[in-house]
Amino acid sequence: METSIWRPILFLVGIMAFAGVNAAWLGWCERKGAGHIQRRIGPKEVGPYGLWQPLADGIKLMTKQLLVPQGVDGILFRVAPVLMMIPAITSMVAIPFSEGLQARAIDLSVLLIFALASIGMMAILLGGWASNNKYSLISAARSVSQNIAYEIPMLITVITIVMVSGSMNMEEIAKDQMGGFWHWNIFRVENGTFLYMWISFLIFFICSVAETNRAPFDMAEAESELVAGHMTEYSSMGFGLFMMGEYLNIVVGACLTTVLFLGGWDCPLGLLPGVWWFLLKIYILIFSFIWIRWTYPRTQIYKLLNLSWKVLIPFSLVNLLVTAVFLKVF
Amino acid sequence: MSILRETKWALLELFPEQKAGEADAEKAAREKAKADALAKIEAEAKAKAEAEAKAKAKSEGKEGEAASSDSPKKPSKVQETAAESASVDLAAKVKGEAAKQAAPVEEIEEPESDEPPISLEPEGARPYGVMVRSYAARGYHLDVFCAPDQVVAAAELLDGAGFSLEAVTGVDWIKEEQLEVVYDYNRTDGQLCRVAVRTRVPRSAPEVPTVSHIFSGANWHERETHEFFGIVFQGHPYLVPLLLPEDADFHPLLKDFTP
Amino acid sequence: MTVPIQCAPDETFVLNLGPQHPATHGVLRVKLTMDGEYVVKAEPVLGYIHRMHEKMAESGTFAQFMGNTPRMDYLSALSYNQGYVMAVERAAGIQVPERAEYIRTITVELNRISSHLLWFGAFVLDLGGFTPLLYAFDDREKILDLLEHVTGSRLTYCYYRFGGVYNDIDDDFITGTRAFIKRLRSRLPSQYHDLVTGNIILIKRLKDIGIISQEICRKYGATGPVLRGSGIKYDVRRNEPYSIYPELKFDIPCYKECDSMARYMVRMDEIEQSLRIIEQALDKLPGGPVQAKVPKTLKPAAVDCYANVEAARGSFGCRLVCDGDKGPYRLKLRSPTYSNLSLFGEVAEGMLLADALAFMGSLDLVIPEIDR
Amino acid sequence: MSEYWNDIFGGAKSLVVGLNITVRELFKPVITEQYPHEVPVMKPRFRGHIELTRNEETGGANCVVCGMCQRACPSGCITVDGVKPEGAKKKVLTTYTLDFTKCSLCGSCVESCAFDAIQFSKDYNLASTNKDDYIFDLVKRLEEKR
Repeated sequence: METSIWRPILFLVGIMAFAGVNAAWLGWCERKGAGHIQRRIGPKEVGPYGLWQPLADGIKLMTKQLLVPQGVDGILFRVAPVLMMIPAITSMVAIPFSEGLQARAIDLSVLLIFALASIGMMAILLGGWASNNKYSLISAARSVSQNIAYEIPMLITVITIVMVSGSMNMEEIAKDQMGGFWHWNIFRVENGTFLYMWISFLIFFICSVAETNRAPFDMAEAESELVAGHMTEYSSMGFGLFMMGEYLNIVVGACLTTVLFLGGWDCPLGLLPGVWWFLLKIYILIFSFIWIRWTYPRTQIYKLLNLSWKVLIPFSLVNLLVTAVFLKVF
Repeated sequence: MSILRETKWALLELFPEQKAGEADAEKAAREKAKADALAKIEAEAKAKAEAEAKAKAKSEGKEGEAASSDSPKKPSKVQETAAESASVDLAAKVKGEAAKQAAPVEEIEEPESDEPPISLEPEGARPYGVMVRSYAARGYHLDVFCAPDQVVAAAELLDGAGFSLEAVTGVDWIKEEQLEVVYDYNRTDGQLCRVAVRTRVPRSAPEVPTVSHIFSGANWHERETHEFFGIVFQGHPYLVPLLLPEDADFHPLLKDFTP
Repeated sequence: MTVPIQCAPDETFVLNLGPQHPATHGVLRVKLTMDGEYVVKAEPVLGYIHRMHEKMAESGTFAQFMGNTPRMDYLSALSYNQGYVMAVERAAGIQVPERAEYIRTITVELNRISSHLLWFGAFVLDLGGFTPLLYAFDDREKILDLLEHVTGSRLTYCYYRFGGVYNDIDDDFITGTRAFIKRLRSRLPSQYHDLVTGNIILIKRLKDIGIISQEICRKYGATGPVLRGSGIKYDVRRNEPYSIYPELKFDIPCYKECDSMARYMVRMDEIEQSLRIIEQALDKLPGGPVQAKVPKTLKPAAVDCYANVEAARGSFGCRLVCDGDKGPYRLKLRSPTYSNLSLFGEVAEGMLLADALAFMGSLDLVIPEIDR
Repeated sequence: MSEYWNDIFGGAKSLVVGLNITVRELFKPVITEQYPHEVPVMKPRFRGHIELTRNEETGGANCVVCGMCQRACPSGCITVDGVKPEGAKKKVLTTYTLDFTKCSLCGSCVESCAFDAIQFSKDYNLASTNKDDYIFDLVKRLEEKR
């Protein structure tokens, strides 16, 4: 199987389909979720429950003209939206959806995903800078400082997990948590230790909200301050790619959280094959992303950096230290 | 001393002539009132105790009536007609007497009622000066009419007294070939005293000194008045149209402006 | 080819916020000179929706201008109705029946609540929270229904008349209003205070942001919640009593912090106070006519008078100059946000862009009212 | 330092409270009115554009062409005209045009009318791409309604 040509092709198709469906219909989910939280219906006209709304939107976006304003950096302006999508899709190669259901088993898959995630940030930077728009420029500067600030605590918590699991392979980390939810990293109670791991989970979750530029940390987009931030000058599918990239980043973030903390495809009840449990977990996480977005107001960039440098980083460092001590002592 | 009185006398600084006149009149009134009061006390001393009590009760009732006519809450028809007619003087007198009667003898030294009486409408053109207006009929207490160059002094005075500038506006009196600039002052510290300062400039040369260095809020109000009436506020830091387009060269609120 | 963004020698750049910008609530334009994300200089540019209402007033009769008053501040239209009507009544010496005064008070306070609710939603929207806006609209919708029932319109009410109101309220309105008071009282603690007021993100964004000192308030003539948020307990309804307010018990909310949070709290408390006012007015509602006998064409004597009311955004003043004709000789409309916005430039200096916008939202701007 | 911990714990609590409120709203029924599918009923006092009141006896308009509404209108959007037939006491209405593009629905016309000849209609679906659609011939409308 490992050598068969079909495996990469199947996975390629599978991942593309998964990414495409998610990128399109998460928008629908978000609008529906937001609608019901706000006591309205949300999309309802196109198809049953408005289910074909993403198609209508897609057709609309694709048939519109991609405006390239005067004075923009033409190449970077066109490259940026693509750069937003590619790393998000590529990251999925390393994600184990279930045992063996991983496009490519890579030993350092955690590292790979984080490396790719940083490229996504570059897309916002390039898009913002290339747009030659002041709002976009501010947005680009914000997103860089935000991403740098939040990658640090995120990586530190990941180091904790890597220390606990003893591997940087996502599949290994997931396998390490098999056998009931008390084995999951978030509630890990092996030998009566690691009771504080939910703190790591919270830190990681907050960071992934910030990394994906979601409200309340959507400093880069900040529609009431920066109009649309880095996307201000984009129209048509340029804008569409940014939006889809954002949703794919959420999916990747949710997958990562699931594998690192929620036991991957481990099924607490065992009713369904593991992959369904995995999907259930990531969609619950994605729902909480949506839920959070439609509950809170936006933070302010300096408050956001304060949160990272003054709260999350100290906490994650202490967390790392305590974990190291526990590992050494017990 | 009530805020109204205090402000009136502060503003009278600008008009020495009126101030001297008012001071004399007040002095005369005070002396007359004093004499009246003394005569009354003598008369009262003669009267019997029961009769005195009766008279006192009656005068107190009168006082209540007089006081209520000054309250701004319920404008009554009677009061409005009284507001700017000679009967006001009578009311004030009645009130003053009532106050004296109710007050102990020691306080006769300060006989005047706290609120200054409402000024009479002058015959013919209005001279520069301060007028006390009926709040119920006009919505403001003091009406100051001054020369254009006194506007700044008035603003400084009122600024020192803790007033805030509510609005600046103009009125085009085209028949008299004059433009009027009105400054509305108000207090926000709980004491009710509204002052309208107005000045008139000829339509041909509408120039008024700015008060924007005293009240920062006047900056926009003066810009607005400038663009609507063409009144030039000398010394204004940035006198360009605010609401009209930047290149507007017309003044829409002038009576001879037709769009 | 890349054209770099134009930079001044001191590395500041000009950011044109508006006239179309999500946070300016209409067509306000603010010329910001920015140093990075810091505002160096802020200059509001007005007039994009200027309609010269004052000239329109001069060209018609007194009654003909009635329809213009709600178009200035479309969110608290009845306050503007009332200000203008009071000025004309003062000039013409018209006595308003007591029932009409009560109806005016009830409707104007309902309108004030609806204005504050919309501000609440829009302000939280400025801060990036979308959901509270729709919860506020849910309640606001009830008020609009009630007012539509009485006045016939939903936004630009033209309900008051010289010497009374257009038509009487009925039992449906009274029961509906009572039900609404109950409903809003039950929703205020959860949907508003728990969800938004207590939220740490909101508190962090508003505390100590946009501090307006009392001196600045006085110099710029700020009124309304802006003034009360700066610790000055000034409310026209209390300090310059008109209508039936002296007979009603209500508090003037006042916060000493001078920041955006204080202004936020003042408005939220005002909603509760307005509910109290409406409740009392409904209890005391007397019978009788709702319209005094007023001649069809008013011809007041030549007089220059001023009337002031507390609109939702501050003190709305109406200077009416009559020359004995059928219409105003001159009508000056002193809108509260005009003065409130004029202090924006001074206070916003040195703020971060996001804070400046939060501060602007806390001023509660309605652009048609500023531009008139 | 205590402020720091307060911010973290108090803040976290406020965030949870917020989430709790929104999730409860999520399961409540929707409150919006699906406009084109559900058509709202206008309140009796709704102020739409004006229309002529029909006289129950004659079936025609109540209007006597006194022109009060025309004079009361602040925007000059009403044009009334009538003829006086030979021997008749009253004028008969021939044209009553409302230029709705200028109308601000202030209701001055209805108020000024002493003959109960005009009233507010309940129409609110007035969207059109053609400006001429807003010049209403009210006499014609009255006839059509019959």
